[in-house]
Amino acid sequence: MSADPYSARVREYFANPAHAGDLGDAAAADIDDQGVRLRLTARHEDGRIVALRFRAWGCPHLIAACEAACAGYEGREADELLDFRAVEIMRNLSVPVEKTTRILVLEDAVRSLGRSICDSSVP
Amino acid sequence: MSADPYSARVREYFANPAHAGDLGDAAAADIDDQGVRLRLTARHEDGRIVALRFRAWGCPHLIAACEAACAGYEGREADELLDFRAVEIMRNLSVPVEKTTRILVLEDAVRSLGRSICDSSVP
Amino acid sequence: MDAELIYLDYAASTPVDPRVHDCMRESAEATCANPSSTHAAGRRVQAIIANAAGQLAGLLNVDPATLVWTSGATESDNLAIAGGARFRAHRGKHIVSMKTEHKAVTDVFETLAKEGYDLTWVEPGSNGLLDPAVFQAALREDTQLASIMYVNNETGVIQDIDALGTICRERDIQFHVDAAQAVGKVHIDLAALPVDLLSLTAHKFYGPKGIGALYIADRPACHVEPLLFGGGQQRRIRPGTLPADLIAGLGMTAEIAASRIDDDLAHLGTLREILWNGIREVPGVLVNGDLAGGFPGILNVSVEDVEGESLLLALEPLCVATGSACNSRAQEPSYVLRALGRSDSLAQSAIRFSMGRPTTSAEVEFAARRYRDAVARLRELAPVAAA
Amino acid sequence: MDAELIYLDYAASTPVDPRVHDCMRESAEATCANPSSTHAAGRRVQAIIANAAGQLAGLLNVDPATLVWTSGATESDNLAIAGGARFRAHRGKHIVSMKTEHKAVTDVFETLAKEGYDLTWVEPGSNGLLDPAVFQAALREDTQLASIMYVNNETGVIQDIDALGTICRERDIQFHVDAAQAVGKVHIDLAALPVDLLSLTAHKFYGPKGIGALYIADRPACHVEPLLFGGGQQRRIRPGTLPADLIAGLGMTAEIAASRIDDDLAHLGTLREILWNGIREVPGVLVNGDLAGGFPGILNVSVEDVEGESLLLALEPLCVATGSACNSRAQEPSYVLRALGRSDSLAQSAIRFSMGRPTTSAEVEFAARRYRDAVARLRELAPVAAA
Ligand SMILES: Cc1ncc(COP(=O)(O)O)c(C=O)c1O
Ligand SMILES: Cc1ncc(COP(=O)(O)O)c(C=O)c1O
Repeated sequence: MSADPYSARVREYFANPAHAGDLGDAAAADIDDQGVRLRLTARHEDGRIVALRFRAWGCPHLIAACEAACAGYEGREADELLDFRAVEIMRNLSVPVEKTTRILVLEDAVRSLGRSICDSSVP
Repeated sequence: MSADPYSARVREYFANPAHAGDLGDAAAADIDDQGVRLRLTARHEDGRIVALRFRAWGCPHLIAACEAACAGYEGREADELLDFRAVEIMRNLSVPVEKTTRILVLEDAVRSLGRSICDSSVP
Repeated sequence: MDAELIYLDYAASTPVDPRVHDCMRESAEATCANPSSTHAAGRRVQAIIANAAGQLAGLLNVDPATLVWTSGATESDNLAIAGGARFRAHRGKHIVSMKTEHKAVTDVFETLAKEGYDLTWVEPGSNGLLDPAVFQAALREDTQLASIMYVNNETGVIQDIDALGTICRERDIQFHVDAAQAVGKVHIDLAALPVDLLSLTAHKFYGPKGIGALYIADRPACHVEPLLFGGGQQRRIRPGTLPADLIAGLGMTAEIAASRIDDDLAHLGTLREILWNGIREVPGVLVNGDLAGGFPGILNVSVEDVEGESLLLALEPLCVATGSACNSRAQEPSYVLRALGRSDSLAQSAIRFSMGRPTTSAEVEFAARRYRDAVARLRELAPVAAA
Repeated sequence: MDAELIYLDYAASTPVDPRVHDCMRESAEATCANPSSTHAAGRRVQAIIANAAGQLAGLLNVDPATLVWTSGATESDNLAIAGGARFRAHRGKHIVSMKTEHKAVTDVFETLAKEGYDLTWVEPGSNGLLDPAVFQAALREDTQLASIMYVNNETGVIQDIDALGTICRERDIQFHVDAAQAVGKVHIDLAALPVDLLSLTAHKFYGPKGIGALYIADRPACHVEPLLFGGGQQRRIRPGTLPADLIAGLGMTAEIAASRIDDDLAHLGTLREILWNGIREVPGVLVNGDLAGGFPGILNVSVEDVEGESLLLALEPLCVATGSACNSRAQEPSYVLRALGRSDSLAQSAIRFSMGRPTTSAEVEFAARRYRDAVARLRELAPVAAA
């Protein structure tokens, strides 16, 4: 009852979303679902993600999760995006269970972005 | 609600019942009624009350009323006892109405004492 | 008091006036007796309670004997509505209230529905004001009780209690008014108003939490059945040891309020103007309620295309409310704002700023700036397509 | 505190411990927020309440989540009994209590009788103690709730809650205990006792008036329907803004009590012995209750052939009770003492001396002397025939 609904990480990511932004004509995933609107854009080279940005309309947990996801995948292989799991990020950020559906929207967006990069990389 | 149930006079008479006592073989009235027990005794000369004493088992208002009655009738004509009115003493002492029956027991006793003196005075 | 935070949630609760604290402590130190005791210490505490009843009665211009002490407005509302309706069950089973009432009213109505009462919810206009003609049209032969709040806790809108009460009185309908947000803040003269039952609570006007009162007009038709049973305190309407120190505190709270309603209103009016002027230019911002017809301590605004929960967090260190405090746990949009015709999305972006005696113009200026910045930042964060 | 008077009515109410006062004021000064608010100030007050719940839970050895805050033991008793019986209406309509319970229990039972519940009043022995075999014999297939108090408020007699509760548990009967006079005064370990519902109130053990709690055991069969409706506070069991400062006060009250129950009991035992030794020689004096099996803070005595109201006045400046404080307005003899078989006349002469932490041996010595003198004086005033 007396707990802060936002963990320290959520507060930190919400206050300083370093990966907020839009990379324009790079690979993108747009989702509007469950009262959440999301756009992820990525720049990639040889299957590796060079830059990852988000725009989001949603609650603080969603925004923080976007930031965490973007920060986490920069520099990694694009196909790793396909393994993104909402539960993991929820655990890391202490997102309450009643927000699961919203974070699943992010999961959809991340995986869809991963697929679009991998598909476009097919020679 | 916040009023003291006992007026200053009731408190004074209850604390100092100068006329408490028993004159023994003088004129007397004894009553046991309504949860009240009373004994009034009087000494009288030529129809005048020389001394009047009470004993009482009852609430503070009754005891104070007894004291007031005894003090009030000493020195007066015995037949005035017949006019004793409970309402008057209740007003003087600010006795709450729910105690009326008890004070009426005193009225009975005073009048009965008056009658017994007057009857005995008949030549 | 709430160091480092900027408290702008005075409609949720207010700080206890230091004089009220002192008064409660003095009462406690004068005697600890139970007011039901007949001994001298008991009479001492009875005098303290009688004095407090006089102070509260003075604020409302009523006879002290019309006041029943309760634990707060929730209990007062329950006692008035459930107790009042049950007392007059012979008169009819139709009861009327408004969609924008507090849960302490609407939930009691819903409970009465399960007991066979027939409910009508009248609808306010989009500014939150109830048109007396709309109210009147909802009444029936068998209407026996109506409950309409004085100052709305979310929007600050003030209903025309005089007109509504007059309609009720003509039809022998018990009229209950939830005045939790009004007592001590706006002038209420119950000698002149046709009100039968009125709920109030100390903590909304600089008194302690946990004490309130129900005014029950001294009219034969006007009475309530008790909800609690026990030692026959308060003429069997509400049992339990009277919390004398809290009652003394409520009395003092009322006395202080009586002396400064006009000053408070002027102060709040100035603050609201500063605040509104500071945010009115934000694109897509809208007032919920009615600035002209509302209590000046409350400014409730929605804004297009900003998510409410993120807005609230971005506003820190401001302590403000979304919807009412009592519903702030539920993440649904306020049912009160929905009843005013706001879309879900606008309703969930609503922020209730509520100001109080300690609020300064620097605080509301800061709040306005913070609001502008937060809206701008969140909009920047949102996908462009959404704009 | 009650200057010039000698307060011996601690069973009616107790003075607030200064540390409790300080704690309430500190809580109020830390934040005035509404605990239902989600903002930072709201969370601050939620932490205060959580801390207090921990303190009270520590005293009773329970999980803090089992505690529901109420306005006092009267409300707790109502919620437990009416709410508990209604919740289990399907289980049966037979409910059992004792003739010597507080009005906050007996009056709720009478109310339930009007709703079609079937009541049985079990009778204690002449010492006030309920024989578990008598209790057991009163139970039926359809008995669903029983309510037996812990420490009797008039006589101090302590019931065998363990034995009675065990009998209830074997039969799937909800067992409610009114512990208003017991909590913080005698050791209660709810982890070990078969109790389902337990009422308590702060003002009986050096806390503020107007705050209490109901313990609801965490068992599926154990639940209550609410009596009040409103914003969903306290899991919908009891709505209304939580009075955080009072709750903080109750928490501190519990913590202080936990640390000194044994010392308090020893102190009260000494005082009661002095008092009883000072009056036991008065001709015709009798103990109501049971010295050996009673809480030592209470000594209730009757005396033959002395009128009670006059005795009470003659005892001034002692502040003592006839019967219970809650009934002291009614001039009838205590129904509790009548239930123990006392004649009207003996019951109405009853004086309850109740002692507390601040009571000194000089005070009880004075009280004993005053009692002897008052009885002698009133006997002298009475007609000789009466003796
Ligand atoms: C309009 C209104 N009614 C009732 C209540 C409930 O009052 P309390 O917290 O005293 O139970 C509130 C505040 O919470 C309110 O704003
Ligand atoms: C045994 C008992 N139960 C219930 C109560 C009622 O408690 P409260 O005054 O907190 O409503 C009291 C005291 O008045 C009591 O002694």
